[in-house]
Amino acid sequence: MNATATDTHEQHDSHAPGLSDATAIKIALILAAMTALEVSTYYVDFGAFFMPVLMVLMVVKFFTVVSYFMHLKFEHQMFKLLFYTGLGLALFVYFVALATFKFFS
Amino acid sequence: MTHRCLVAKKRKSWHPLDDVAVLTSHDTGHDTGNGHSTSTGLSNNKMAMWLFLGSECLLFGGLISTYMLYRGRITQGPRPSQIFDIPFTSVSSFVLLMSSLTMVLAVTSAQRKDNERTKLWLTITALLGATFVGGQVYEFTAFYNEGLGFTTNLFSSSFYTLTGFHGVHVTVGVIMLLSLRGIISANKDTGDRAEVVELIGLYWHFVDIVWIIIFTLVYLIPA
Amino acid sequence: MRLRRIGLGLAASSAMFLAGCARNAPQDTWQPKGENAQKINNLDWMVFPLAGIVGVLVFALIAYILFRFRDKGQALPTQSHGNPAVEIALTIVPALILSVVGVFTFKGIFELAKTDDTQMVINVTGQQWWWEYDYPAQVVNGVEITQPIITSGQLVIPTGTNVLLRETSRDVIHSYWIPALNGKKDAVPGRINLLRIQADKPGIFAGQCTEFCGLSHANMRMEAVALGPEDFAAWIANQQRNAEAPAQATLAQEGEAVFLNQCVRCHQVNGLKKADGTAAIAAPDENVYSGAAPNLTHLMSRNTFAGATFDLLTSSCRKNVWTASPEEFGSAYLKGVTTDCLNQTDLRRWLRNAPAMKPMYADPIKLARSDGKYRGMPNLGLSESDIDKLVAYLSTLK
Amino acid sequence: MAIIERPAPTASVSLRAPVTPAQSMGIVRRPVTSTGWKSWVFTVDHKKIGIMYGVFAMFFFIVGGVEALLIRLQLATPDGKILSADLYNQMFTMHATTMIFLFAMPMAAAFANYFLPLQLGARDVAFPRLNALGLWLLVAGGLILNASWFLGGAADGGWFMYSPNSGPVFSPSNGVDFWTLGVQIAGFGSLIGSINLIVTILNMRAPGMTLMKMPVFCWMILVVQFLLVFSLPVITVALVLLTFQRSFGATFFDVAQGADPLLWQHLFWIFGHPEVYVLILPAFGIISEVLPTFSRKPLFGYPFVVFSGASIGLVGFGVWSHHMFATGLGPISVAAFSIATMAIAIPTGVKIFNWTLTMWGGKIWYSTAMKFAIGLIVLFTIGGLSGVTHAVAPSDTQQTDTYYIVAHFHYVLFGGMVFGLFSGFYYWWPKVFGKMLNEKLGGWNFWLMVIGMNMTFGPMHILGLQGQPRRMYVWTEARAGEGFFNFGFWNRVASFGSLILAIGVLLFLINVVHTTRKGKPAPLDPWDARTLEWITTSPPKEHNFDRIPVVHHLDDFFHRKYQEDATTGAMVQIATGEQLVRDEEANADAHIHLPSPSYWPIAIAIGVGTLGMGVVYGVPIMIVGVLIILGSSFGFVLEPSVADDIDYDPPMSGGQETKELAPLG
Ligand code: HEA
Ligand code: HEA
Ligand code: HEC
Ligand code: CUA
Ligand SMILES: [Cu+2]
Repeated sequence: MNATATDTHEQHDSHAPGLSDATAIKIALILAAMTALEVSTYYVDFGAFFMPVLMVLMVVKFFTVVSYFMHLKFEHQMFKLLFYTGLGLALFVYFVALATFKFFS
Repeated sequence: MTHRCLVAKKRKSWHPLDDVAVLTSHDTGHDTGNGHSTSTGLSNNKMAMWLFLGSECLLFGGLISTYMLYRGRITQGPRPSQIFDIPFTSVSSFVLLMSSLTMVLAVTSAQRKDNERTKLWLTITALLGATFVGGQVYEFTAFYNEGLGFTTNLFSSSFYTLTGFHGVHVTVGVIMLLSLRGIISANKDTGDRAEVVELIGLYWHFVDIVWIIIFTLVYLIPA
Repeated sequence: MRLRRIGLGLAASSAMFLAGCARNAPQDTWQPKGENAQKINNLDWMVFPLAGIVGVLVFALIAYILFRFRDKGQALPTQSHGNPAVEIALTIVPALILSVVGVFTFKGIFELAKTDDTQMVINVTGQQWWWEYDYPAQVVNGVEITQPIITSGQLVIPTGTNVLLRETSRDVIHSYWIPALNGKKDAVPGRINLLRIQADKPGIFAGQCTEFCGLSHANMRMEAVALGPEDFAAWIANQQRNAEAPAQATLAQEGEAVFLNQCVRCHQVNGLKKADGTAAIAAPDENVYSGAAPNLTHLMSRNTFAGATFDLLTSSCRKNVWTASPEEFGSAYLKGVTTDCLNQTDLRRWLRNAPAMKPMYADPIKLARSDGKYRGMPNLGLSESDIDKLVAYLSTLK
Repeated sequence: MAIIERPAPTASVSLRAPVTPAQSMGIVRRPVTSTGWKSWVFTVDHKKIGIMYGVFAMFFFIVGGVEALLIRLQLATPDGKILSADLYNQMFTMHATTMIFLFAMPMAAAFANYFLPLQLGARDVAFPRLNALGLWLLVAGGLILNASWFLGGAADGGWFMYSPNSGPVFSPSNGVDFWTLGVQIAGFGSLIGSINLIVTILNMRAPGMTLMKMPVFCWMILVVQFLLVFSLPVITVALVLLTFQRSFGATFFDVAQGADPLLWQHLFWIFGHPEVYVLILPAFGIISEVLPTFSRKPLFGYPFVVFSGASIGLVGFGVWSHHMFATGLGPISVAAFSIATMAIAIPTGVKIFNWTLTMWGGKIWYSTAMKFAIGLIVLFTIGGLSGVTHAVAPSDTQQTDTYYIVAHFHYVLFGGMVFGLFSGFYYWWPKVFGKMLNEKLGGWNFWLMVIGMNMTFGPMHILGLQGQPRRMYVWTEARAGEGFFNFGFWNRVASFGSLILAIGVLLFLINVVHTTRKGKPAPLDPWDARTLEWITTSPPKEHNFDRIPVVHHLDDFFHRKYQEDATTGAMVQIATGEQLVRDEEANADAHIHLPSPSYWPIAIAIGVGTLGMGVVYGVPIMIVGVLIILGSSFGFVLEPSVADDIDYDPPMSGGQETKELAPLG
């Protein structure tokens, strides 16, 4: 077989710096704290901050899990592209669709 | 180099998801490459999983949007604020969140080729997931007894469909985790298993992030 | 040779197109008869020619290339890979054309959505497979509607007036469309959609339900009738009357009895009294899934029935109305259906077996999923003598 | 088939291939035969799967075509009596469903499956067994869809199945249930297939083939698969809601409960509009291969064609509400979607112009494939331009749901997509079957289709603008207009045209039969082609390439045959296709592993089909379905991709008695 075969020297999967167990636990604690804060809105009246706080927490939790637990932050561009295209399209089409139902007004 | 190599090669008896057909002729090509001989250098399986998850975003997006559109349309039956048990659901949410942590620990153990630890964490993850599903079953029963059937109104139909779809995803995840654990026990050699654990982990975390959204949009923000 | 063939084809097809469009089809979209339809047509007159020109240019270029660069045994061409300047030009030119179209489209959309200078409101409700019109009490051009008018099939409006239709549906989605007056607007259950129409001159304009709505979608038509001010006032006055009881000891009076027995379950006739002297109130919601059946009080004032699908007028009488000049149209229409003009054949067929004439799910066995309620009018198994009587009675409903 | 162990390079090779299965997995043996029906049903070979997709699609093209002919027969006269209202409604619903889900998408899948690995220089797709699973799910879906004809009537709600008309009250037969399940299951198949093909394209390219050296066909398939991956879940949601309403009493489209029927429309068209590009882009890809080949020039503006394809895909996700201009969205939404829709004409125009300019300065060979490709450019442009007139929202309120729309989409679908696919048939037939389709019959085929298509769908523009709505089982003299050129005339022309069209299609089938019976073997490179699929035998060997090609250029095959003369700058032939293929054979790779056939894909599909039927016929059947799925999924996952030695009888490792396969070289 000729020399250009890609597999002569094995390049390793982009197992970029894996998450150490300690970091994982730290992140989990942060997530737990955020969840506690979320739940506290049920007991404490946050007034006008209620919605923004919940939304921000939700988004931060979401991306924390995606970036660290799912490791996407350290993955190849391609994987980010695949996933975030889906996520972006979902946000776009459903926001627009809900907007036509006057959902946001 | 012909038959000999077949005989000589110790075949692994378990090649999950291993369908890769691009085996060129090199000796190294025997390793049904998890990404070692692809054009991008990335694993086929992992790429497929990320694509699938991208696709799932649109699935859950649609269900969530349906719920958001219909959440206030309650013609009969109890209102969500009357039946939701936020402390209870908070605990289940917490359980699911922590199962993500144990899943991460399973993946790191697998990457260290530590079979025993991997099995342990997989089992714990599955148990946490099963607890979550159990909680959901309990919750559904309670709601049903309070008069909120699947067909009661638009809110109930879309609520049960959204959370039910999520529940089915968790259940499938639990089945996969337990099967994976069984397979690891049955088959001593570690091989490329780390990637399979990682793939199931990705799926599992995805189910978790969907719940992060559902928990906020469905439970914490009152209809 | 190929060039000629394509040129010929183009010429032939545009000739055919023009010839085809010249005919006088009642639902022609290129013959606007009111302000709104005119606005749409103005846009058509911009975008169709533009599209045509683009098409002709592209095809001419292709034809030229096909002829010029056919294989004549020339050497293999140089393997050129393109030309960015050309590419960019060919991106920008269509973009420019489309921005022009876009600007006018934008303007058109908002103009056609205007409702603030509305002069009259009519509620339009679709159901399988006919339209109901409900004129709420209001003053229109100085004429007062005191008692709401409920009619079906033919929509009557005054000329030169901005009429706002408030559309909805009682079952599935339908779409209201009178091409001469405006484009379509869907009648969506649970929503009220607004459509503005205005007719310049008196006349009758055909239309059709254009959202697929089940079995008899093809038989769900409608007509809009525009009347001058006096004629419209006359029409209003007539519609606000109750039906008069037929004269004693006539066939019509016997028909009234049959009607009370059979038809009033579904059909309202305002002013109709039961034998005991109380008002007969129809209960269509108990019998029909959509919950409505046409109000027949002034059946003979309209000249079609059953979703404007069948004529109440014989064909010669019908022609008189449809071909009347704008000046004569009002009086021709207001004559209604006189006895000698009544299309007995179709009306009798309808009474004999309505679902045979117009497919409807009127078979109770198939209606398990609609709580046994009919969709459309059922076959009532009337005897011929009952039908005679009913026709006599219906003819009195002017 | 499993493992091809070939002795090191010798000119004439005879392959040793195991034939009789023994046992495997403790339960069942791998179906390792390479002949007979089992070699098809359990195959994981992308080429066989591609051919099966093609046969399936062609069958349903005829089914859908006969449905169309019945429609035209009914509409040939006023108050047609051939079909009842009920049957007519089923007919157009199933015509569209069949044409789109059972013909167009599978036929594109056929081309994609067969040619992607070949054009990429790969031995198979990334996940061969998932590939088979996709096919069998499609078959299950197709069977369920069409079973409805015999089980109480087919779906009758139109192909976009608007609620609430598709709900249990207004469509009480089981037709719609079969429809939702059939489309759903076929959709799963497509989703799996699309993930597989994306990974294949991104990961399985031959060494040296960067994305920008990839054939445009592969690019367009890539875009299409992305469209599928991201749009299928949306219709899944819609179908789930409808199924839950019809089968389990959910309230999603129950207006009395406050439901909004427009929810369905949004979900459907968020899928539905990308879907129309799913239908057209493979055809665009095909002619982007055919036009350069027969113009003897590279594609003009390759990067522009590629990026315009990608941007069509992206913008395609933002225009869905142009199908809803009359639903009362409100002027702001209407305006936004109107403008966005117009924007799509720009990248599409880029494609049209680049194809046209590809021919400029060329040396055009009017083969049948080329004729169909040119036909596509012209006919699609007509359809695209009428699309732009729909994009003008106020004008569309006059056009929507009339025959003018029917004209638009048949020009893009038939004139565009079908012509593209036919171009592909003629172009690649010799590759797949080793025989040339008859060019003379091809010419007739082409011209009859051109004439028939224009006669059928051309008059529909006029009919629509004169106000004939679509989906009417009868039209009437009363609304037909006066004079000679009224509805009656144009409807007759259209119906007559559809017969010509049918004869045109029939000629293709005759051509196929004729070729199969009498056709002579095709030369290896009959068209002097440009891409890698031609650097192997016709039909290709099971392992596609004796040696994995290494790519240096776009149109690598062409550049291996021709070189620019340093002094004159003219292209000079330095090798023929035959020589190149022989050269590859001589330098064949030493040993090649291909995944072995498997029972599990079809077993899973049977389980899914059973589950689907269970939704209509009751929970016990559903449970059986779930059990089959679970069991066969375990089988699927636990099975090694390459059969165990003991699957072969006598065992491979023993080696001595394996039967000889006919030489593939
Ligand atoms: C292959 C499938 C396909 C394709 C490619 C398209 C392409 C387009 N379609 Fe079409 N469409 C359908 C299939 C398709 N459509 C179907 C099936 C329906 C009906 C569904 C149903 O109701 O059942 C439909 C319906 C449909 C509607 C809804 C009509 C209605 O129901 O009221 C609209 C409205 O905007 C529309 C627009 C367009 C546009 C703008 C394009 C554009 O992409 C076209 C772009 C192409 C060109 C414009 C030509 C080439 C360009 C140039 C030569 C450049 C220069 C041009 C200009 C400057 C204008 N289409
Ligand atoms: C890929 C898509 C596709 C294709 C290829 C076609 C092909 C054809 N279509 Fe279709 N059509 C649609 C997609 C398609 N259509 C869609 C989406 C709708 C909308 C449905 C809805 O409203 O819900 C529609 C609706 C539609 C209507 C409107 C129905 C209505 O609104 O009431 C009509 C009417 O003429 C029609 C006609 C035809 C014809 C004559 C063909 C011809 O091109 C078919 C040609 C093929 C053949 C003829 C097969 C060849 C046959 C043989 C080789 C066997 C020989 C047999 C005999 C001679 C009997 N189609
Ligand atoms: C179960 C309900 C029901 C009964 C009973 C019934 N009808 Fe009807 N009728 C309908 C419905 C629904 C329609 C509208 C059908 C359509 O056009 O699709 C209709 C339409 C009509 C029309 C056409 C009205 C118009 O303006 O278009 C006439 C006339 C008519 N019915 C007469 C009768 C007579 C006379 C009887 C009694 C002998 C009768 N109907 C009994 C339900 C009923
Ligand atoms: Cu009502 Cu169509
Ligand atoms: Cu579209």
